[in-house]
Amino acid sequence: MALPSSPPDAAAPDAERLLGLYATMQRIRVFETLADEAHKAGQVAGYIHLSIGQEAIAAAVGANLREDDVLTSTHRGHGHTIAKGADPLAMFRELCGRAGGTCGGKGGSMHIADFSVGMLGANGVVAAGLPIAVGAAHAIALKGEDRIAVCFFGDGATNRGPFLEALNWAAAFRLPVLFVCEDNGYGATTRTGSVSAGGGPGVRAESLGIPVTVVDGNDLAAVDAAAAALVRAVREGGGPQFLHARTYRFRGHTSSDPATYRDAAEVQAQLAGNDPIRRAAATLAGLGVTPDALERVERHEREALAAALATALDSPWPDLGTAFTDVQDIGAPQ
Amino acid sequence: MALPSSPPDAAAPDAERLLGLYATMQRIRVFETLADEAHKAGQVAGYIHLSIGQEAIAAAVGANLREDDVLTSTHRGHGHTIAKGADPLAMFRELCGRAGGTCGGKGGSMHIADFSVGMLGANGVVAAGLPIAVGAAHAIALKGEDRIAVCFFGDGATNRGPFLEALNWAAAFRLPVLFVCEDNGYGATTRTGSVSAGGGPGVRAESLGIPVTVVDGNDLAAVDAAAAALVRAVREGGGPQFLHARTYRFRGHTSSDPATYRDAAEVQAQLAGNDPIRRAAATLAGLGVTPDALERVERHEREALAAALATALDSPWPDLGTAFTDVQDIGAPQ
Amino acid sequence: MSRLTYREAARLALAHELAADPAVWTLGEDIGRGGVFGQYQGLQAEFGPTRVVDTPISEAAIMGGAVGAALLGTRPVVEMRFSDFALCAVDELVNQAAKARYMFGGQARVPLVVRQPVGLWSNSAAQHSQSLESWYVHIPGLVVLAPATPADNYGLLRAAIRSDDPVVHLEHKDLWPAEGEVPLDGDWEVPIGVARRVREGRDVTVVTWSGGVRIAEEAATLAETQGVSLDILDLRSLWPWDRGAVLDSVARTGRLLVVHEAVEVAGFGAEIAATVADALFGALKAPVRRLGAPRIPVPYSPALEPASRITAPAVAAAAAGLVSWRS
Amino acid sequence: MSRLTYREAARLALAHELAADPAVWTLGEDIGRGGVFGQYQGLQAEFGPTRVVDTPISEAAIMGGAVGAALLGTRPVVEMRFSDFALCAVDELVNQAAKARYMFGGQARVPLVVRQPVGLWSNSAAQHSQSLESWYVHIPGLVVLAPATPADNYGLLRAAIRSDDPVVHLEHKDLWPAEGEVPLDGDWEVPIGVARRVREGRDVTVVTWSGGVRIAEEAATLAETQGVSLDILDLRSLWPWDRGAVLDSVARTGRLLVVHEAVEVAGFGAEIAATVADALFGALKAPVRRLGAPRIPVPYSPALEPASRITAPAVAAAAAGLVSWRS
Ligand SMILES: Cc1ncc(C[n+]2csc(CCOP(=O)(O)OP(=O)(O)O)c2C)c(N)n1
Ligand SMILES: Cc1ncc(C[n+]2csc(CCOP(=O)(O)OP(=O)(O)O)c2C)c(N)n1
Ligand SMILES: [Mg+2]
Ligand SMILES: [Mg+2]
Repeated sequence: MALPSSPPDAAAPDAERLLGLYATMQRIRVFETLADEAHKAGQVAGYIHLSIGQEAIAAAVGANLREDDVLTSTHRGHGHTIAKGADPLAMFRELCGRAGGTCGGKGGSMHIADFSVGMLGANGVVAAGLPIAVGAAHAIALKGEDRIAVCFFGDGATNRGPFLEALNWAAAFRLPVLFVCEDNGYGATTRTGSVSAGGGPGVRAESLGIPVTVVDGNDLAAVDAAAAALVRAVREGGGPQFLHARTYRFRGHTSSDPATYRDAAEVQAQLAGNDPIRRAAATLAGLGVTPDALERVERHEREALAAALATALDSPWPDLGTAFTDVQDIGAPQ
Repeated sequence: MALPSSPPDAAAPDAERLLGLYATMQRIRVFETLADEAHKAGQVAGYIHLSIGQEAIAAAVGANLREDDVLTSTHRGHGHTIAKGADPLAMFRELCGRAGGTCGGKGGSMHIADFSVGMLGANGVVAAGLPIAVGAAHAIALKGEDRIAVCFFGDGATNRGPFLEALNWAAAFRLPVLFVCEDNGYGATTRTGSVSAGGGPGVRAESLGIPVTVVDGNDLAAVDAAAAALVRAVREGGGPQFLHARTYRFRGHTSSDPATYRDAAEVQAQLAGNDPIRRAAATLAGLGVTPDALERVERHEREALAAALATALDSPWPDLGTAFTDVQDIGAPQ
Repeated sequence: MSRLTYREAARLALAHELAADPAVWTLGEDIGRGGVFGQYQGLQAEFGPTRVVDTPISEAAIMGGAVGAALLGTRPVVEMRFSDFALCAVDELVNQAAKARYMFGGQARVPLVVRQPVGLWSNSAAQHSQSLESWYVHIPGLVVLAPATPADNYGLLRAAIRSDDPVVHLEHKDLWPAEGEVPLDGDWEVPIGVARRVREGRDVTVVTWSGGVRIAEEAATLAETQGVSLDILDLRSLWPWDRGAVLDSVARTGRLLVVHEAVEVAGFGAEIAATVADALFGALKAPVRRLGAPRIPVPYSPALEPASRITAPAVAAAAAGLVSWRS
Repeated sequence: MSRLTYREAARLALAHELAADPAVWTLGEDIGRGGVFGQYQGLQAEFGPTRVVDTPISEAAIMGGAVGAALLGTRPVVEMRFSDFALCAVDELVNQAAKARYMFGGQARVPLVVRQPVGLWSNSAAQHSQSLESWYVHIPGLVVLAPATPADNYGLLRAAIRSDDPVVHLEHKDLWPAEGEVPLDGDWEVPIGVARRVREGRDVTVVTWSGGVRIAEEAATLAETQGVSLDILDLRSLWPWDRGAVLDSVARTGRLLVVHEAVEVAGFGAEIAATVADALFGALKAPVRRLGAPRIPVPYSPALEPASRITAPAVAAAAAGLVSWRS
């Protein structure tokens, strides 16, 4: 993860910086598009949850973190993992269940993790990452480090009890944790608003004593600026912060979900006008970046990732014996 | 539970009504004082949690409920049970583990319940009563009844996840449930404020879309007026309401806890100036009730409850065979 | 008789109980859209959103709320989506649902059913594959069911909904598309606590349930070729379990193999093995054996997941080992 | 050697690890005031409120937070107050703590200890009396300990804190005041997975742990008067458990009785019974028997609670029954 030389400014975005984030978004989009195809082709097993349409949040938050900062993620974790700096080849290997996968093929998409870059794991249980991130922040505080923990979660997760317990804990102990709510309006097939009361994630966070920033999560420069300010505030010891980022998921809940429960017009409008990549491209064009330059970025990611996937699919399967390792030291299975 | 003929009014309290509530408070205080002595004498086993100092809330909320309304309680549930109209003799039998106890001696103080008056149970698990009350309200709504559910819980319980899940649920489904937070400032030996962030129980409830009323929980007439208004609102179908009642527990967390963790001056000040019974007595005196009349009420409760405890202690033990009944119909133990 | 899938059988069982008893309702995440596996398809359209209730992602409130609703005489059927997520509602199930009737001295019952899809399916890895039946069997107050066929899922789910006890109903995710004949007439249900004889055999009794049944059937075919004949019992109901049927069979064969997909260590197979080895001590021709998963979390990779699977060849080999057993 | 209570031994074990390793810290409700049973007395004064942390009543965050803190290399010791309240944090323990190392392919470890006081104590009824060790033994990734003596509580708690695996440490509430000799020298710890021979005997092996040990000892005295000699093993460690020691003893006595306070059905006794009956098939003089609680929630009344208790006379009678066993 390259650190920005100067803090971003939403009002006057820096073209070079933004182009870097744009590349991260493309990397996520291309990675997931390929993963989706590979899943449909039976090369990736299990469930996969795509964050296509939500890439700006991961890219911008990730760009404001140091490598030694840590994050916890959700079932929809590819973007966070890429943005934190994980190697896409190791990620593809993980999705394909191959040796050399980030988790040796034991986790798959839903449990992808790369501790070498501080990515502490996707999670198959909604909201489970919240207390884990807070605990990580507690450890950071105990050790007196200046790292921070970031916790990504969805709007649906704000209806689970651990949301309250984790946020209260973080605020009560003034821990260095940034909560990032990726609010795509849905929890699986259910419109979150139809089963949620009150003023939404931000209001809940505020009631637990955590300052809230609301941002258009598909506006790359805006998320970047907000994340920069919040990461700085958290790192300076001001306690937890909460970023409520509105976004939209362009695909189904899982890669096998046609998402017919969503209004076609709603989806169309989002696809047409709210693609974070196209919006960022427009911003970059306004800053003088040529279509060619953008095209080069995209092509680079396409080529690199297609090669990575091919390598992953060429990689050996893990040895069956590894199924029995890393369970525990004492009382391990034979 | 006799229903009030006219709704109470805090500004102009009705002496007769208040005297009735005063009697309930005395019944609770005397019941618990005797229970405490019996516990210390080894006649009551297990743990007991006394609500001495908090009686006004139970008495006033209970007086605004119909017999077919239901409530869930906490580990500190004697007052709620009495105020809902349970028979103190059956309660003493329960505490003493005797036949004829409300739960046949299987529950004890921490699981006291009297379904015949809609008291759905104390609970040994903090915050566990919240979803249960909400589920009861959900059943009431499904059946189209005009009963309501009331849910008592402490300030400490607002840090557990089920608080969020239950309140969100109640508001999302607009259920007929009144939440009553008995805020005595402590969860066991810990000052709740020291481990809680944000603006407190009411602010949390509001963030979940539930209207909040704050009341001095040791002001009998004030709680009565607030409860009357909220019970009416809930019964009329307006969805959940939240009563945040500030109070103080005069005793330790359990009957065996000397509560030395509290500042002596704080306790003294509360005992001296904030006894809900003495405050109600003063109000009643102002309304022209004679010391004699108050004294008669107290004496009546003392005599009746002393007799009830004596009868309970004279009651037979349950048959050992009952330990094996009421587990389940299918696959019951031999 | 109709030929139905396990999924459709479960759907109809619930539909029939919803139609028969206004106190029955069902709640869970996304069930209005049919549920994760389509087992609720069309029910919301048929019975309305107040009886087929889409909930927030709030497992504790779903389960705890069902307890309160059951205490008030309704009969909630709770969907947990994956049995793994029921771990977010254990206090509500174990400390509340299972104990309320007893703690309150029989003043109330808790007639709820909690549906927990279990088992290995589609490489879903460690947090979406668990089978924890032995946990629930250990908890007083709970009935535990684990149907393996469409007929049993239909008949047991109906029985569960009609029961006044809290029931943990474990449906195997790999079985949703499995087909079979289901008697849909009238009030037919499967009695809780009665095992089903899947296959008659001479040499080794195999006791299993849920996803284990198909594997045992396959194993029987393999074993047959080696001259070993398996007597297969599908327990269907884990608490209560059909001790009589198991003992009868083992008394005849003299050999018992218990097969389950759950982790073998402290799995429910241990209870059956311990019970039978005790009751038939001296009458057995070989030790009672168990075959379950190794004590590892379920790995994701298609290359690794087999490590967590019990297989027909392994069952057949274990059975053959019992037949040729010499101390 | 010092004469200490089980409580004081545990307190000192934690104090010694807090002193020895700055990565160790402890968290739970009210532990700053000494904890519910005084087992944390004075630790906050000694090590400060950032290493002996009073938490909100948030079991899920306590456990889930400990997972995150452990992933970052600290060694949290988590207090659950009563094992029953750990049911509010099962996802965090079972889906997260136990599986993280495996799911993430060994990238990280989860060196946490979760202390869960178990067992019948002071008529605390159905929600404050459970012993659910068999649940945790069933979960891959977890180590499970259940000390019965001050020395073992000291030595196992130290070993648990030093272990890189998540450990469920079950302390029996009735044992807090029990006294015994404890070697406090240096780094002494009790090796995990090794049983303790409590008493040598000829006729019947009794395998037990936690609160069962005292009962077994009493039973041995009773049995002696009837000419039956008990060989008592205290497992101490339930996962891993000392199969070798158990098989050695049973090979000698030819008889095994497993005794535990938890519900017998699907209790951990079933695992031991099934294992031994299999491994020593043909070498046993009598069936392997188990003695545990009936499948009922724990009732409150002093007149009823005995129904849930295993007793020395019952153990002695069961042992005598094995000696006189004829098919
Ligand atoms: C505790 C739990 N309940 C339910 C699920 C099933 N589930 C997986 S993702 C999901 C929706 C989550 O919605 P949200 O938090 O908004 O995240 P999004 O999928 O929109 O990114 C659900 C219900 C789960 N994994 N864990
Ligand atoms: C889930 C759970 N955690 C912890 C406890 C132990 N405990 C019993 S009462 C109590 C304090 C509760 O505080 P509060 O909710 O304010 O109620 P109060 O005792 O003040 O009436 C605690 C921590 C419990 N019973 N259940
Ligand atoms: Mg969402
Ligand atoms: Mg309190």
